[in-house]
Amino acid sequence: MRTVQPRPLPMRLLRARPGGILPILAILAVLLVLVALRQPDFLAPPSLMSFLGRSAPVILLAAGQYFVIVSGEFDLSVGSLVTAQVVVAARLIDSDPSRTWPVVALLLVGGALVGLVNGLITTRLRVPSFITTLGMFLILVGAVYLWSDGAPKGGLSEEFRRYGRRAFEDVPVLGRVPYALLVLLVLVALAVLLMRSDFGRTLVAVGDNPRTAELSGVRVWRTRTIAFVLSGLAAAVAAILLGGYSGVSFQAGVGLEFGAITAVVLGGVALGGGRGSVVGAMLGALTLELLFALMNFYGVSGALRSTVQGAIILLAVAVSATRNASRQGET
Amino acid sequence: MSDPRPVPLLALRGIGKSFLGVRVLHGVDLDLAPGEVHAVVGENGAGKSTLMKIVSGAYAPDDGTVEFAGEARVFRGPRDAQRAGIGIIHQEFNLLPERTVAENVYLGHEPVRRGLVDRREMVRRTGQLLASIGETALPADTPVGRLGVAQQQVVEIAKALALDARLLIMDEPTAALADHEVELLYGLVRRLQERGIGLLYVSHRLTEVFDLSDRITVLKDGHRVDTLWTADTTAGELVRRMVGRELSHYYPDRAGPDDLGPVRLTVRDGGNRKLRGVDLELRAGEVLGVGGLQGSGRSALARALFGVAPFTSGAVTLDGAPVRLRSPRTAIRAGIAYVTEDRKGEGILARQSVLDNALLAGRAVFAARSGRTARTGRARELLAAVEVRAAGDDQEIRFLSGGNQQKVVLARWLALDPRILLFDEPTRGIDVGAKAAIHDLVRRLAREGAAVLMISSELPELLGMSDRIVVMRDGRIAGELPAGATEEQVVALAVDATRERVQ
Amino acid sequence: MAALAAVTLLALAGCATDEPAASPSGSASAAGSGTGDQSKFFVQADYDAELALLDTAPTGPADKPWEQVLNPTMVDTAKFKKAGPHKICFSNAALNNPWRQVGFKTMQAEVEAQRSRIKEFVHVDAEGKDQKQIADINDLLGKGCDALIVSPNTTATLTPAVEAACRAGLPVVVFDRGVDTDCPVTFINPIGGYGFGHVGAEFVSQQMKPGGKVLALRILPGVDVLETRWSAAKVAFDKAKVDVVGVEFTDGDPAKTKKIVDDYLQRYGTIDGIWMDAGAVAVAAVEAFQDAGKPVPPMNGEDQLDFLKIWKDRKLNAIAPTYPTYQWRTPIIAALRILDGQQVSNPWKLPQPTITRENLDNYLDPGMPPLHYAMCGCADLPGYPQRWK
Amino acid sequence: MSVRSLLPARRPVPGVFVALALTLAIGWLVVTIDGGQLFNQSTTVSLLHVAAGLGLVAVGQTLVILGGSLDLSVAYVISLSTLVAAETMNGSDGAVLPAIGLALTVSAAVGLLNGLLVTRLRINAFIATLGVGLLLKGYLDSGYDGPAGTTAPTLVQTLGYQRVGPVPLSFLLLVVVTGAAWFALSRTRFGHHLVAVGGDPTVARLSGVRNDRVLVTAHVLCSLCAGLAGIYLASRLGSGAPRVGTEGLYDLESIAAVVIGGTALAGGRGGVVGTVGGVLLLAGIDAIFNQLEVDAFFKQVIRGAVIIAAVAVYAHRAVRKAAS
Repeated sequence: MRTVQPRPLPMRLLRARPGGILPILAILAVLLVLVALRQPDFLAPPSLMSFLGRSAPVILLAAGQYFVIVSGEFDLSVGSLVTAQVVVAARLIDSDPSRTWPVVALLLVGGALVGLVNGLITTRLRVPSFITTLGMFLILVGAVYLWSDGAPKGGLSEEFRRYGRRAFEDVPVLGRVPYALLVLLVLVALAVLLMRSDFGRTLVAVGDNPRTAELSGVRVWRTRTIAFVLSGLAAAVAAILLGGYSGVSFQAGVGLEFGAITAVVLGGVALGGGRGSVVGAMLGALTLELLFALMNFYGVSGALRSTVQGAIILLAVAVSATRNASRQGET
Repeated sequence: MSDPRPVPLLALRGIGKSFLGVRVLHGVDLDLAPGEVHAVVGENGAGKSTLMKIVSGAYAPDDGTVEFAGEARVFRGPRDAQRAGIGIIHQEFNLLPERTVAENVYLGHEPVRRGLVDRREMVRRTGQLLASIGETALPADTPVGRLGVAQQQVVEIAKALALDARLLIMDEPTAALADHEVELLYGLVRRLQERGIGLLYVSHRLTEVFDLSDRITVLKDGHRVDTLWTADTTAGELVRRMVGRELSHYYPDRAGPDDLGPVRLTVRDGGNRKLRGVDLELRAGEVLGVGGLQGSGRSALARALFGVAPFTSGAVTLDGAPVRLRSPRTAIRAGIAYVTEDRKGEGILARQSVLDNALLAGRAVFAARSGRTARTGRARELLAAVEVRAAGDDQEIRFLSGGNQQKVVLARWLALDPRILLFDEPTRGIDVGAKAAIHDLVRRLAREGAAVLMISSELPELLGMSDRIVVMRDGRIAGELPAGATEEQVVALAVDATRERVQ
Repeated sequence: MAALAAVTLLALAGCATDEPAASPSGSASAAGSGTGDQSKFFVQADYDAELALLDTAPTGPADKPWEQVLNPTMVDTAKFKKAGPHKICFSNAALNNPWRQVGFKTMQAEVEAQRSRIKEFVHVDAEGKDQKQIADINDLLGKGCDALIVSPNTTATLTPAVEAACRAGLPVVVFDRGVDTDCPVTFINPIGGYGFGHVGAEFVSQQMKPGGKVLALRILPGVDVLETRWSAAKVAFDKAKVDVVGVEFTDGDPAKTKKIVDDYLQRYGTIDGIWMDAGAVAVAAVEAFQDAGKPVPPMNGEDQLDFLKIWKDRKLNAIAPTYPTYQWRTPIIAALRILDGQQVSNPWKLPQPTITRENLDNYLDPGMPPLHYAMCGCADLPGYPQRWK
Repeated sequence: MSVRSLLPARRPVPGVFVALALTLAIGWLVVTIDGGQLFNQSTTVSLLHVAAGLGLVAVGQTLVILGGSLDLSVAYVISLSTLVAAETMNGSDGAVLPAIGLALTVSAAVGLLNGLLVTRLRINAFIATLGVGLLLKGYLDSGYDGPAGTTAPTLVQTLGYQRVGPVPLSFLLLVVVTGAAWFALSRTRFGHHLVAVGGDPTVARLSGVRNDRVLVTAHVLCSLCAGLAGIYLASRLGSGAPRVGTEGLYDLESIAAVVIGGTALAGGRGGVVGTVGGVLLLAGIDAIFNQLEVDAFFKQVIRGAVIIAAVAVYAHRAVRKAAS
């Protein structure tokens, strides 16, 4: 026993505590080894860069979902939000490059707005976020199909698509650097800074114990609402990158919400809030993407993939849940 | 009422218990006869709750034996004790508000006929149980959530009786009750007694103790001081035995006349659901002690001042200017800090680091005021100043002892330089060393010009720390005492020793 | 521990699949070609019949393929003769993809064109749910319809409901997917999935370099129309001894498609042919090659305009077998003929044109939206082109 | 206080039935003005059929939600059950009973797995049942490429299509299952314990309830209900269908029906009768919009709004109640 003092940073990062990123790093490392065994050239810089670029939207969604989950809520609407955004963008841009930037701005505002509505309904009307965002999911999907008569119209401009699809070519050492990767890196840095900021710590505090937070002057409802807004914004950026990567389609966002939640949980974040890091969540997403690529390399039959995915999620979560429980038993 | 029988229902012999090396019970003996009401009194920290938890099987004693109905028993848990016939009625009820009285009473052992829950039988038996304790007006199929506190307590008692309890432990049963509800409880206790059920009755309210009990065991600092026949003793004598002590604890010097500053805070006729006509004045530099029983409105006062459950009537001024304290946030912005009584439930962020806990309020309310590095540095200084002991400031706070957790909470508030501090039981569940440190800190804050309001159930603490004491009862301020008042005076105000019972 | 489990699982899953690198010799044989077991949807007789139809000349007006019939076998409909105007009811499987949207708009336009003879057109959307469509059909039976058109969501599962409708005594017309019963007056569809799959697969295997690697991209498992397409393609590939290196499901998701193609390019270096069971993600597949800086191999798509456009712009070596949306006009025409007591053919096999490099320009209308289907046969209908935009 | 406690114990009619009555009344009015009929025989039959399928699943879902858990794997259990039943029967009437038994056994096994993951391994129910759902999805996707098996004709004729007046046999089955679930909740120890576990696990444990066992049982019953829904769908469709559960969105819709019916998502409050109200409300909206030929997508928007609004109303009531 001694009085408190800061301990050196490396030690803090490496301590294996519940919600830490060690387990997800271990899983990621194993997957990388498996990739290296099977497909060594995948780890060459250019293809690795492409992989990271194409994974950017999913990683961003996981980060957005993290904000909501760590504050103790759920966001099931992000997948439908991505679809809606991509379809809306195509119809508004209608292949006219000059409309690109206004539409991008509009998407960001729209994403934030959907998050705001989710957040306000959840915090002010006290509807459980599972239900709020499930309702929002149905509304968004219905509305976007309704608005576009069941088939996406218009088209995305090359300007718009560039960010999800193109790269700086002929970069020394790395080969190519996708724009999406740069966007991702900037946003990852922002997310990490945000989580280290006052707001970020307050967000985790709200997820840990909203009563304590409230009695310490935190406006819990406002903090959680902002988390939803961040999730909406992340979905908007993901939609821009995803639309850019693959073009307009109703399938753009299908199932992404479950993917994001899975990634977040895989990254060591506790459902119910208060524990886990945004880096872990994003690594969780990266791990899932790598898993899918790995299954392509190993030729796992398309139909069996969900089984592999399900089994890995259950195992990873079960292991961390029991570890957590045994630690709690110590106190 | 009755002599102790040759075979007592419960016999405790030499019960001892330690927590973390601190001895909280020393060789306590206690006998309880069937049909006897045996009161256990003592100050907070005297060991009453620990003793009751040992009897009800929640704790195992380190030394000594528990004999129940003539047999030595070792209970493996509350369920074990329940099956043996020992029921406990907690201060916080273990009831499901959405379920009916009968469903609650028989939860876990519903009467079945041919494999099915016999609702009619359940309601009938509940009715019988309720009738047997004189509660004929309480329908067994009402959801518990619709009942008043007193009736919920009746349900708790019925729940214990449904398990054929022969011994009932009542821990501060009147804490949450209004006056007329206490009357109902009296009748209830007498009828339980008539049925030959033994009662261990833990209470601070001496009136009740004298009204109900056959014998009284006084505990102090984990020792049994004495066991007295109620009929042979007086309130005065009892209070002397409870509090009679050598001054074992040093308290910091009180404020001198020069230390007192201007009036910081006034409340005129403040009221809400739990408070009525509260008038209060708090000066800079003073420690105002607030005494009273649990449920008397002490905590409600602090929570009203902090905007958690704001005053709905009356007026509050701060430094002479009227203010509306409508949320914790506005209160904090006005320079008020609140150290809550329920540290685990609303004081700490269990899974966050010591540092994050210390920075919580500053980050939330004054994020823009100072730089992050400066704030973190300040928090570290404060954590060191209050002498928090932890493996590091990144350790999760749940791994710290209660005293250290409380120090972190203090550091959180000190970082805001509050002008008014509200302490609700700041030393509850904290070891002696940490206690003294917190006392020193409180006084130092006052000396530096803060106005301090401190709630405490612990009379020596209240008397030792306060420059002035208000005592609350039934949501009102029952009276004010100057520094140097006696424990008897406080207790007399708190229990309303002079009141006439309503019949 | 979780990671360990992941390894085990992957190893297990990996072992369970064909491993072309480990058994290069086996890849040439039909069994080891990577196309897997033949689908249980494959029916040799149907396959033969459809392939024969591909070369059959249709009867009927040449400029109206939706009124043409291949090998007509007329049935008598006198008992359904009724004075108009009529109430026609339509139980639709779903409206949840562009193909069905274009088709349904075409059908609505046809109804409008026949307004004088149709007093009411009732449309119920089953939202892709078998259970709801069964209820919908039952519901429509209580509405005094003069004829019932059904586009079944699933062949097998809708059969009982269609049988019940037949028993109610009104003429039933089924189109697109069939049902396992003869009771409808007629079943309208183009040649079908075998034809579609065969045309694409034959083109790809002829155009690519011998012994090359083909990646088959499918939308979903278990959709009968798509299953027959694949089963025919499989026959063609096995016959041509093509190395099908992968059969992957894309869920119709372009992002997933690009990732799959990307990973296959990584794994095999080159892919020499792409076959797909539907055109929805054709453009995404093309883009994946472009983004990887590889030439786009011979491939097939469908008659969606975005694909036709990229085909022309990038001068792809491609083909587009179609499953024409003009078939949505035919049920209205058939129902009216039946109610007139005219003979109709059962089955009513519509021609199924293929878009090739030669006739590409005839179908590529830059004014229409990218997900429009060129083979809608809708240019003469009221509201063209605005209705389809 | 005492006055209120003297009020007769009455569980309020869940608000959903008021909403249902209003919806049907307004719907009837609008449809009639539109020149259609809402309550003719065939529409009623269709409505009740839709309600029967969703209802069976939702009643099971109610049980787990009451216990404070959740089941996202029901959609796959339904599909699995249709396949097991139809393939075992393979068109033969003699195999009906073994087939039903086998389908239910398989479903119960999935429920057991869910329950054990949630209680023993302490995996959050959301993730646990999502994971189990993925396992089943993989099996269904790789094992089946379309409808398989043939349901025995007798079962098709009875459970699938038989009706008594306007009421299909399947709806009667739902009534029976709902009755059984209601009975289990109110008249068995399991039911009492389940509501207690959902309401406050600590109180339940201190009162001697074996929380884990109760929750596992609830999960098994939930899967059994989903299995039963599968058998009904198999007899309705005439064969096993590997995607009927997911196409029908039975996972999310069943949860929606449960919360619209007034059961708290956090558990401990609600009941199966309200759930059936929720199912009927959803089916009623469906039927009305069908009559009006309203776009399916618009319907989905309305559905989303109804779900949020319903829960907001319940939440508002709870807050008011707590404040009074």
